[in-house]
Amino acid sequence: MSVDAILFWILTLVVLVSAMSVILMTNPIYSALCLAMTMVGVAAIFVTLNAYFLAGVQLIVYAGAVMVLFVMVLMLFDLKHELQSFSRGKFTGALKIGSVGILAGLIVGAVTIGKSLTEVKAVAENAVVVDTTKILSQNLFLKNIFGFEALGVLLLVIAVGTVALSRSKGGTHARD
Amino acid sequence: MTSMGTSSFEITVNIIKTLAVFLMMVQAVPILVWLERRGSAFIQNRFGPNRVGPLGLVQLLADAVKFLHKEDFVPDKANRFLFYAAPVFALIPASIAYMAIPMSTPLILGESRFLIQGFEINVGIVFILGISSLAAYTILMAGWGSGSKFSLMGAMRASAQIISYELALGLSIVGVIMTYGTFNLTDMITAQMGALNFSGFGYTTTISWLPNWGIFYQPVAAVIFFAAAFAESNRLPFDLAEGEAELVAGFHTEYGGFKMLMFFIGEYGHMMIAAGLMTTFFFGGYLIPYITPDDVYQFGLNNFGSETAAHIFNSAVHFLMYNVKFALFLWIFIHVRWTLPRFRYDQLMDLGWKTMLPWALGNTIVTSIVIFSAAYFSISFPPAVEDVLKQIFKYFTRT
Amino acid sequence: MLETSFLNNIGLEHYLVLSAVLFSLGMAGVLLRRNLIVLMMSIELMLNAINISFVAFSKFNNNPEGQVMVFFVMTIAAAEAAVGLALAVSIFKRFKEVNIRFFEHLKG
Amino acid sequence: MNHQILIAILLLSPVVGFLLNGVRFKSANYVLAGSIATGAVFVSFICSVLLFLDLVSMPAENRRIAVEFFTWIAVDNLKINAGFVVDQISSIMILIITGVGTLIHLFSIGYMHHDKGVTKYFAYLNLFIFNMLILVLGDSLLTMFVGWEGVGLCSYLLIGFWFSDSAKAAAGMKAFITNRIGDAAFIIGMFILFMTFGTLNMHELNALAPTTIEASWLGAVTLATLMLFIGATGKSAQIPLYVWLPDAMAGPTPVSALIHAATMVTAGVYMIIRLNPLFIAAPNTMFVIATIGAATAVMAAIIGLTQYDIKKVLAYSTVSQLGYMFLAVGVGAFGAGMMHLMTHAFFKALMFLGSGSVIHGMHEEQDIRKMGGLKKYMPITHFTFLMGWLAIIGFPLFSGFFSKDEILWNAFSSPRGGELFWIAGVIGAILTAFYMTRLMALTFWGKSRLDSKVHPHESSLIMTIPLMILAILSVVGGFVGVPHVIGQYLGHIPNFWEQWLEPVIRAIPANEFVATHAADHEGLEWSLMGTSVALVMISALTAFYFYIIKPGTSEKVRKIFGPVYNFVNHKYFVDEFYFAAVINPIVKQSQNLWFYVDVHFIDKMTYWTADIVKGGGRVAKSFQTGNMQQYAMYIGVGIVVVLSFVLMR
Repeated sequence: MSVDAILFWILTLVVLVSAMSVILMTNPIYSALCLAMTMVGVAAIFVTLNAYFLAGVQLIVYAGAVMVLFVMVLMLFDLKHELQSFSRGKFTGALKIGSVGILAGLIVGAVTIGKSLTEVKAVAENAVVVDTTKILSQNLFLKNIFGFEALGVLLLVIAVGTVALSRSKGGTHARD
Repeated sequence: MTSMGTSSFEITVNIIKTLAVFLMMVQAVPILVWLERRGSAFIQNRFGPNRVGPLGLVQLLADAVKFLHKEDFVPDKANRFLFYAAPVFALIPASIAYMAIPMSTPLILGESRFLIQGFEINVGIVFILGISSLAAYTILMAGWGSGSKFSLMGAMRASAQIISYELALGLSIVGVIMTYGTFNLTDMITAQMGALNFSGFGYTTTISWLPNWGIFYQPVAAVIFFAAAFAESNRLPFDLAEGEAELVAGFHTEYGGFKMLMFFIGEYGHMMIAAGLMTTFFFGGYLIPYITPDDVYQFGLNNFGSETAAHIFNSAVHFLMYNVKFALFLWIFIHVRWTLPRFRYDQLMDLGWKTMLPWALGNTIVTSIVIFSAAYFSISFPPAVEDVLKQIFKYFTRT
Repeated sequence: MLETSFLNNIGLEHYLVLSAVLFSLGMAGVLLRRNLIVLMMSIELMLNAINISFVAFSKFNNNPEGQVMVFFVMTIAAAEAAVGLALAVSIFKRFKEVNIRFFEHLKG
Repeated sequence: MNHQILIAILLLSPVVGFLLNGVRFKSANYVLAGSIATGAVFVSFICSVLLFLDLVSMPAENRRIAVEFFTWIAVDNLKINAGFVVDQISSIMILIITGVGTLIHLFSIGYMHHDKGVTKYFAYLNLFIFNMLILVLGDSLLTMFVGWEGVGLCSYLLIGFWFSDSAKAAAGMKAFITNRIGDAAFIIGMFILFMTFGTLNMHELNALAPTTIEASWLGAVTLATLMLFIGATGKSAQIPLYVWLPDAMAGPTPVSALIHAATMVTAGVYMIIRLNPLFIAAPNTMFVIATIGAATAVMAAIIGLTQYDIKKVLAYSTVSQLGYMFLAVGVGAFGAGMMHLMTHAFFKALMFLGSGSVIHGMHEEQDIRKMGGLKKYMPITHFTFLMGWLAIIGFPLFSGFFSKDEILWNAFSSPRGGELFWIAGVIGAILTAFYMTRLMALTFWGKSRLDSKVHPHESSLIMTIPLMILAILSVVGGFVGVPHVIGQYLGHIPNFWEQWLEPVIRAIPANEFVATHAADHEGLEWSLMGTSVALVMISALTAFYFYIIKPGTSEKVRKIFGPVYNFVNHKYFVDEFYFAAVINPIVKQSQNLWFYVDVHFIDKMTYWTADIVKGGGRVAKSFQTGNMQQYAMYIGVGIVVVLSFVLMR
């Protein structure tokens, strides 16, 4: 087995196990920490796909900021093990698990059986792309500039909205 | 995974090198602790540890033995898993991130080329930022896992502080990245070679008595970066997380013995990353002012005769230079700790969000505008004015 | 004889299958878990799964658009997490609970 | 300055005034409100003058400033621009509107200062000015119609300004509804024109208007112009839709002066003059217009003889004078009609403002039987009113004389005119002279019949200055259009008016012209003028005799003509007739429609629909459990089903 293959399988194992733990852990803090682990794993997978910049961003944004927020909020709530951490209802439960399973099976089946992917492979073998960061930035700022700007506006709106949502009386800057 | 080398020799050396860098980092900690204690004593007009060994240097060894012998204590309400996991995790981000910082010119031995750094990553800055942002988890794990109010408070404060200052930190670096036009740390250092020369608007001016360091291009970014680095590593004046007057000792209140020491190592590790990045971004990295690596190599070749020896000499000299700069910044860290008082929490947040973030943003905008206009517009002065300018700036030329 | 070539030749399918499984895990979390914050984490999981397939396609199709999409998805996910957590905090302040069964009186 | 900017300022200045006053409509600061409003209109006036001067400096054949701001409507081949035109006709109109408007605004500051809603009042007035400007400047019929409706709205708002009095509110509604009838016809007229010519732009319409006359009553142009004329009868208070104007006197007196004498009511005349090539092509319409105008002139004047309310007299006088204008345009004397429009604006605004001054001084007393001898209390008001009186009865060399004489001469001599029109005009003039003299006599002259409690006083300077300016205009205003026959003896004053309007007024086709009166043109004109002036003088003297020299005479005359007097005093029972013949049956049928169609059919159908939707909703409601995860499950199951369908295919 090549180094790449070993790396892929290790990362897959890490990602899947930690993702499984996310939904199986009854303590939400462990869930969150496992999710952070998943994020780091996904970042590593990005590295194996030559997307270095995205891997860094994944680390900074997801693992470094979003998940820290999750963990902070959970710790602030100080939630212990939950008694009813899974939804009840035998029929709906079966339906839910069934639909998820079938969905996964369908996608996996479609991917492995699908023929059109062979053409894609041919493209990948011809292409030698080392530094995707520059291409990514050119694509982002030249071709998708409108989307980029729209996202900026979205973030601004979100920032204002979040502050408005979580603003409460008191705090370090209360005047009255 | 070609970065690990192509032949078994290279792979072996690279693995050893990685380990060496890690151990170097860990071993620097006791020295820093000694420095901190002696330095604080010097500042406060005391003696500090001076009994064990020369200048008290062996005090560290004694301390280490003492730490190992301490009782392995877990509070009753603590979450045992997290309580134990936190100090171990504290080491990881700092050490991994530090490995991305180049410390000398690549060492060339025959066919092989070894980087004097843990590993080279093309997007070095992003990588370091990403990895060091993981440090917030260890703090949160420690704080929550201790099952103590003070610990939790300290952890909340610390992680909020880290997240807040990460913004200013990241934004201040954007200006640097734009100036050098690369994410790669080695490329950045190479770009700082030679004498300071500004070029743009169709002119070039060279100031031969100054090195071409980033601090002259991005002074605002340097100040913001350095200040935010203090906050990132939870050092005074930003060590709100462990404000003794309020929180006993913050997130590591319940820790003692070797586990405590590991947090220490983590903190010093962050300091080292900050010092290393300061050196790399703004002070020419391992480069020696006025001298290029080629000069050093030629000097080595002339004096030692053998190419290999010249290469080793070259790398060693630059490694030394790097360490001089690096130590200087570490000393500034320590000096600041013992001279400045602690901020209040709201002052801290105000400084982060209302002062440093806007300045960093402004710096980014101004930098981008200047870079763009310098590259795309050219100004032409009348000949008379040009002469006067040439008198003022000796190496003012039209390109 | 056991066919082992799929272990060695990592191709697009591998990443896609990984993505699919990760997505299904996230979906199972959304469907089954009752903690509001865990629900949001599961959604993040699903988004990450999608990101993997985007990047994989981007690499194997040699087309940077996929990475741009990931960039957008990340931004939106971060924004969504921020708002969701702010909501969760205000809900927690009001009900002292983040279990989803407390919100069943949202029905019409 | 750029014409576009100038016109924008001209139009928007009153809007700014309206907004400024409108947002602070509860304020009772009359000085500030009045200053804003008057200033706004004055700015417009300055713009008008600048535009007029620009127009004068242009060569005569293309004096036309057309600007387009944006495309308002573009549907298929209907393209309406927000375009405005300043030409010979509209420049005169904007000068009148903004000039007289400024004076009336100024007057209002004094007149309304004790009113609580003074800011609202000024806001409405500014809005009116804006709409009136849109009406006269609009380059298409639709733009004009916007202003047409806008002034209708403002008229409604201002008539019912003191809406807490139900009679006044009802007067406002009457004006509005009566106008609606005319507006409906106006819209139909627009439809016909658009169908026929494919455009509503007035410049293009005038260019497309057939040069040959249309003899049929059912021709497109005839029908369209008839419809437009019905619209004009609504706005300009002609038979049969004149009934609203006397009631409109319920509004504040400056409003009557501005809207119901000087500007809005002349919109119909303006519209006809604007579209004169179209009307010329339809001689049947012209005949109807002239007939209706003449009938209105006489009939309204007769009613005016019997009224005792000072404003009602002036209102019927206005209706009568408007009849004159329609008579003028009906016989093809568009220039004369336009001139009478202008002089009438001067002297009728003057008289309304004068009456406002009287009412103000008499503490809201409007009945002339309780006045008399006011001359010594209100010298300035009396003097200015006197000027207005001389102008309206057509005393030689006063402004009304020139315009009225021009109309009468044209009524007699024009190819579309005739002796009967002339006779009707002269009768109207005689009656006008009589009732105006009566008004003067009962109000200002003779013995005082005042209540002992009433202490009349002269109005403040802010009210009398507009009176004086308007008096001067009433005296000299006629000299812009001195007829050739008189002008040649007055040092050859050229007829500026005709020269000015000549390029935009189409001549009546020559083949129609019958050279009957051409032979002794000058002598005939002199003799007709002399006849009418003499008759007017006699009439005025008779009135003087009736009401001053022998005050009892009028009573005797009234006794003799008892039933007739009663008939006239009740305005020929037109209002009652309208109620019995039109309004009440419509109300009754509407009630039936409401009960049988609306309640028993439409409402029930909607209830059934609502019940069905409700039942469906109740079923669908059961899916909405409030459990978010169940919704997510629906999505998941849906995806699975769709995906398996796609993949298994």
